[in-house]
Amino acid sequence: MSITYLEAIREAQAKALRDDPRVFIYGQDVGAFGGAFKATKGLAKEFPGRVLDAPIAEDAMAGLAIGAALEGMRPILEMQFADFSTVAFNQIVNQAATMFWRTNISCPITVRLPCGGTAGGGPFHSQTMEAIYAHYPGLVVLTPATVEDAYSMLLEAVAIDDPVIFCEHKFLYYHLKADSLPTEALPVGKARIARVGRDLTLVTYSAMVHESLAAADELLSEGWEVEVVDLRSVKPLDTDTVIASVARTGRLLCVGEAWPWGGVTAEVITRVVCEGYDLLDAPPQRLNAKDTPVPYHPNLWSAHRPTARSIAAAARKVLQR
Amino acid sequence: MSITYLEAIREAQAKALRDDPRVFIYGQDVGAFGGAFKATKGLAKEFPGRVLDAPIAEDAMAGLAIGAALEGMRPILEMQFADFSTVAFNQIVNQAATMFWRTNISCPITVRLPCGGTAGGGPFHSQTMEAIYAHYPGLVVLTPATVEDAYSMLLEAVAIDDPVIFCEHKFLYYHLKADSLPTEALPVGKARIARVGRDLTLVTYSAMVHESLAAADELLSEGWEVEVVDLRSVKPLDTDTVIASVARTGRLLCVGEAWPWGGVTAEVITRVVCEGYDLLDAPPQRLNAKDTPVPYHPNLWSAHRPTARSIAAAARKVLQR
Amino acid sequence: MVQTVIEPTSAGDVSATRDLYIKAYRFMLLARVLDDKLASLYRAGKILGGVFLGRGQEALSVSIGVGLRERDIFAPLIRDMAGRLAFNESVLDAARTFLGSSLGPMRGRDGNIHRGRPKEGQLAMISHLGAMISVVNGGLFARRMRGIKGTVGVACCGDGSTSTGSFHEAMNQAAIEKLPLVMVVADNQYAYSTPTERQFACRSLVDRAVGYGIPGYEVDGTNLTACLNVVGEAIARARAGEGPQLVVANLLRLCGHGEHDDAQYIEPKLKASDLGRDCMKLAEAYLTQQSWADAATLSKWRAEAVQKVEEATAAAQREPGPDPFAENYWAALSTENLLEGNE
Amino acid sequence: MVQTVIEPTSAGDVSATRDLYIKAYRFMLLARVLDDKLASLYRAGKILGGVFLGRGQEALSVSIGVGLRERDIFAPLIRDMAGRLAFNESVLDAARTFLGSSLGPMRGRDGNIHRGRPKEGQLAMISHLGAMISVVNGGLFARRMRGIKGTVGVACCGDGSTSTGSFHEAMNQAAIEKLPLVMVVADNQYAYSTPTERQFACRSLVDRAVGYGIPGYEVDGTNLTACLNVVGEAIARARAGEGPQLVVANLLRLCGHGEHDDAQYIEPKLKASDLGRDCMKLAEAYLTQQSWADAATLSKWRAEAVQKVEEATAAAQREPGPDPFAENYWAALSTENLLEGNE
Ligand SMILES: Cc1ncc(C[n+]2csc(CCOP(=O)(O)OP(=O)(O)O)c2C)c(N)n1
Ligand SMILES: Cc1ncc(C[n+]2csc(CCOP(=O)(O)OP(=O)(O)O)c2C)c(N)n1
Ligand SMILES: [Mg+2]
Ligand SMILES: [Mg+2]
Repeated sequence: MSITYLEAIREAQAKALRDDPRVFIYGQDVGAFGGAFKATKGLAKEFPGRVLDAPIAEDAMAGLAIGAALEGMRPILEMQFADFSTVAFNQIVNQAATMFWRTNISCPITVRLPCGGTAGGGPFHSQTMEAIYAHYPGLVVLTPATVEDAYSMLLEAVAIDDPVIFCEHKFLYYHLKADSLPTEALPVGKARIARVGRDLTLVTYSAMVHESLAAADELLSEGWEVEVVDLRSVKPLDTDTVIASVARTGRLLCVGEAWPWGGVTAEVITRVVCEGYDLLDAPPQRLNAKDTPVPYHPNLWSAHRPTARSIAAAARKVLQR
Repeated sequence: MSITYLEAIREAQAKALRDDPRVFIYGQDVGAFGGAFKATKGLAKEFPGRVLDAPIAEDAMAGLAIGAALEGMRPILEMQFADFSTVAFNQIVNQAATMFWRTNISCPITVRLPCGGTAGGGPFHSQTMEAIYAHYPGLVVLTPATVEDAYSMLLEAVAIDDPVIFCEHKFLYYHLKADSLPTEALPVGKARIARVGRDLTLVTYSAMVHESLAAADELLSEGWEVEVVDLRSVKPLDTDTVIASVARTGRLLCVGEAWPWGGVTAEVITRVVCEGYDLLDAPPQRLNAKDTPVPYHPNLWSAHRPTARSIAAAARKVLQR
Repeated sequence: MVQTVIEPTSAGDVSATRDLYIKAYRFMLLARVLDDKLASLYRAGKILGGVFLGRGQEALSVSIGVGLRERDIFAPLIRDMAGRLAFNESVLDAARTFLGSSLGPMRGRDGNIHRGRPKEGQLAMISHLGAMISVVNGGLFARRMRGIKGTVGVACCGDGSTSTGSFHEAMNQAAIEKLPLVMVVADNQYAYSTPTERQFACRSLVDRAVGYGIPGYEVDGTNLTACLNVVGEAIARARAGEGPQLVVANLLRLCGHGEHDDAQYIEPKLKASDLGRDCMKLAEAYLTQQSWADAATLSKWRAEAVQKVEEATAAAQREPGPDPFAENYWAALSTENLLEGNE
Repeated sequence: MVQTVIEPTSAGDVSATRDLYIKAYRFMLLARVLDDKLASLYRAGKILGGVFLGRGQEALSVSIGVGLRERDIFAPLIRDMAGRLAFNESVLDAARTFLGSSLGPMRGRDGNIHRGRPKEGQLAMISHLGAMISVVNGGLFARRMRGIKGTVGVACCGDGSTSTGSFHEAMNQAAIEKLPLVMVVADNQYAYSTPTERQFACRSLVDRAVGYGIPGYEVDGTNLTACLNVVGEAIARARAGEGPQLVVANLLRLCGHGEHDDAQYIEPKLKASDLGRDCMKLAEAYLTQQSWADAATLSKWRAEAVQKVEEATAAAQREPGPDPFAENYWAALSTENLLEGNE
């Protein structure tokens, strides 16, 4: 048996619907059609009345989920693409995220955001919005990089009493496969050492974990042992695991697919230098997408986002200091 | 004569309307009423047909400004509070910000955001959104801290060919006064050394400049000379001036009124450690608002945001390392 | 499908009608007295943040409050003191929130008009206009999924708020889902300083109903009987499963947008028109005319309202404000182990 | 104010009517041939990103293109190949964008349906549905401020897009400002897989017009004559200063949402109904019936369209894609001195 990242997301939703009567799914085309990416395939049939097509109204979609959560439900909201969540932005950051702090009533919604670049996706079907949501208090922001995490973290997202922004990466949907679904998992809030190494700590998340692992392979052939830390969740961010790794390697490179200004990479570097300054033997560095919209054409796209190659090049610079 | 920060904003708009027929102002209650804060007082009368009340429709307000900009106009959009720009978020970050890159046609809109905390403002009338907008490519994000900058930077904002997010701080509206309006000014993109010092570089912007200057006063009485850098614009961010200051002082504290995760403070620290690592004699630190919504009650509010006192305390920690 | 109800035909038991009218009037009165007190506290510098009053809108607002039942959902807006009190809010909740007591429902975190008790069906509005309507939809949607029947939800807004995308998305959503939502629009002729001709171009906002495929009703918002009837019937129809209902009331705000605003922009012509009548005075005249209350009774009721308000505001003023060091105010998540250390 | 036009009365000069019809038909044909070519290139793996076709919607779309004049503004959506071509787009622009040529108007930065030339009045849509309408308003608003008269703007969208808050805000804005906006809604019965009963609950989307206080017209979107008349008249009224106009066309998308979609969800009953008729076939029958074209002429026109499309797609395929090292692609601002160094 083999299961993809996308299937894991479907299976997690099926299990959540099966195990918890409070769960329902709401999103454009998620019903009989099974969603633009088929992440809810078959679920409307299996769980009648609990997987519902929404109108093209992301603000009201989020509002409805919030209102239902206040009544004790556990809605899963599918945005057709992460990019369209800008329309629901106000409800997410001002209504859902402030609810518990203002009223002492928790607001357990899970917002699934199909994120990230794919060849030909272009400026409005490629965005990664984790930094935007992580900036706001009151949200949990998850960025699973593996099939196992896609599954276990989505289940955990539904169980968490707070609003969760679940950033699933479209590039991994079909590419990434595992043999089976996990039965246990690291909890949300813990980073994972995806690869052990002693020369450099490479902190990353989501699809960039795989580019980074490939870069680490390349660097190994040059004699460098790179430790790759998969953050898994960017808020909360597991600073302890990152700093412990930097303590071992003395060097830090952060890689993110998002834009540089105020991104995950800036946040991680800031935490490390503020809290673990003396552990560093060389200046930390970051590598991000270029500071322009995400290009449509693959020639441009592959120069826009970090790749194994550009990550290896950035790592070499850190290593050679 | 004495002129407030708010009056400077009004005067800049009057001058822009007077000097450039392409300029118009659009926003809720900006017409005969002169705006919720009176930043457009008298302008509708002085410039008939060019200062227009908008319906409560921030998305369409921004869309209209963008469309007019494409036709060669120079719209100034007033959001009644920065917090409400979340409703216009999609038009700003996906339509205005991507326009030039996608079509090669510039989109010169100025979005005025009355930002920041005041006592009793609460969660939805106090937000500072500079980090959110700065994350997106294609936007210029200005954060004037002085009467002079409020005036000269707003005029420059209107003249800039790209979309500008003009973060004016409500706390400064009436408090801050100058003797006269400036006739010349630093250009956008250049930070200002607001106070010279040799022991610590304190990088900040907007209302926090004044808290930081007060903290510097306090620290001077203890014998520390703190250099205060007013960023003025957070995107572009004048890394050179900041690094040059750190080169002189060896120490860095960044202060921002926004939330910590991915804020201006994280971006500044990241740039300094990535580009000027060896200049630091001690770990840099940041001080931000607490990671919750902005509280309504002044008891909570003054514990939520950085103040001269908490800034001085944070500075002492950096100085004593 | 658009109906215009000017003067309702009041059928049924006269004494029930009278009792309801009196109950509604007394909540209007309590709201007016409380609003007036808040205004004077504001002028005395005792209140932080804005004070927004429902003066002139009590008849409409109270009709919602008396029409709702315990398990219903209510999303009041800034001018709904009367509706809040009539639904289930205590004077003390209001007083505490405006006066920054840490014992109020918002515990000093949020203020004034943003107060609410969502667990008791009273949503705590965010400022962004239009944003609460789909939240009401969500509550109703959840109840339907859970098999809870017979509850309704009322969302309020002003003329200006109907211009928001949120309003539209939520109205359409309610219509598609046939939710028991009653949308009550108080067309008070202005959104802050902006007159309706800069806000919409249709004859009346009730004309929006047909575009959502739902019934719409127009009512004279200065007339308590009309409001009780039209709002009451809309709630009854929603409760009976007839789907969303739109009620648009015509009236005038008899105060500034907030107490900081002298509202000089309001047209004298409007003030002098029928729209400018004070629903309180009309209700008092009606009470007297029907011999449901005489001047002495009205005075007694007022004195009782004043006493309640004085007691609550005095109590709230004696209560402590929040102490940021005594309590953990800095947790934005309910899941403690997911909190990050604060700066 | 809502009018339903099924079969227009065609007045005026018959030869002008014929010429317009033929012109429109030939652009429809060109669009259909180009769409078909793009579909086959997509299946051959030559196109990156999505291919969304206007099949079945050409009569409506082309009516916009032939109704507009050079200085007008047009915000096409994903199914508007016919309207684009008839307005001012070259086949080469379309081909280049779909085929990733760096010589296309988007220079490889954005793809396919997002192409546009704003300076020539053809806006380059962003994906977010509803977002272009207020941008058209802005263009019209600017022209009015600048004293430019007699231009109109047309914005297009589907049934699903009318549920967006952006649609509502922009429609209301246009109505308040009395802008010469013509909003053309193609109700093709589905938004992706979602049928209209999950999208709105009014009888027809034209019922929204009254709520904005603007005229609304319903038209049979499969009938070119009807479309030319109704869209043409709406444009004329807007141009004459009568303010915004809403046109809702009833039709069926005769293809998948995109070429990746087999559209199995479309009800066979709808396909078999009048809505499911192919506007191209109806137009051809009409041309023949009116003796405006015989079979040979129709073949010739098709051959000419095929040749244009083949030439353009062949040319675009020979052109280079963008070279990220040869040009500065990484400047998101036009103000060079405000650019920050890229990572
Ligand atoms: C999205 C949004 N934009 C702007 C505001 C600022 N604002 C607060 S109240 C108000 C006027 C509201 O007018 P209306 O809906 O008619 O209600 P009324 O005050 O007349 O009762 C405005 C513009 C807001 N709260 N939310
Ligand atoms: C705000 C937003 N939400 C979701 C989408 C994803 N999306 C693209 S096309 C589409 C369906 C559009 O339906 P309709 O408006 O009826 O146009 P049609 O495709 O039928 O021509 C959806 C949901 C989007 N582009 N924008
Ligand atoms: Mg109003
Ligand atoms: Mg459609």
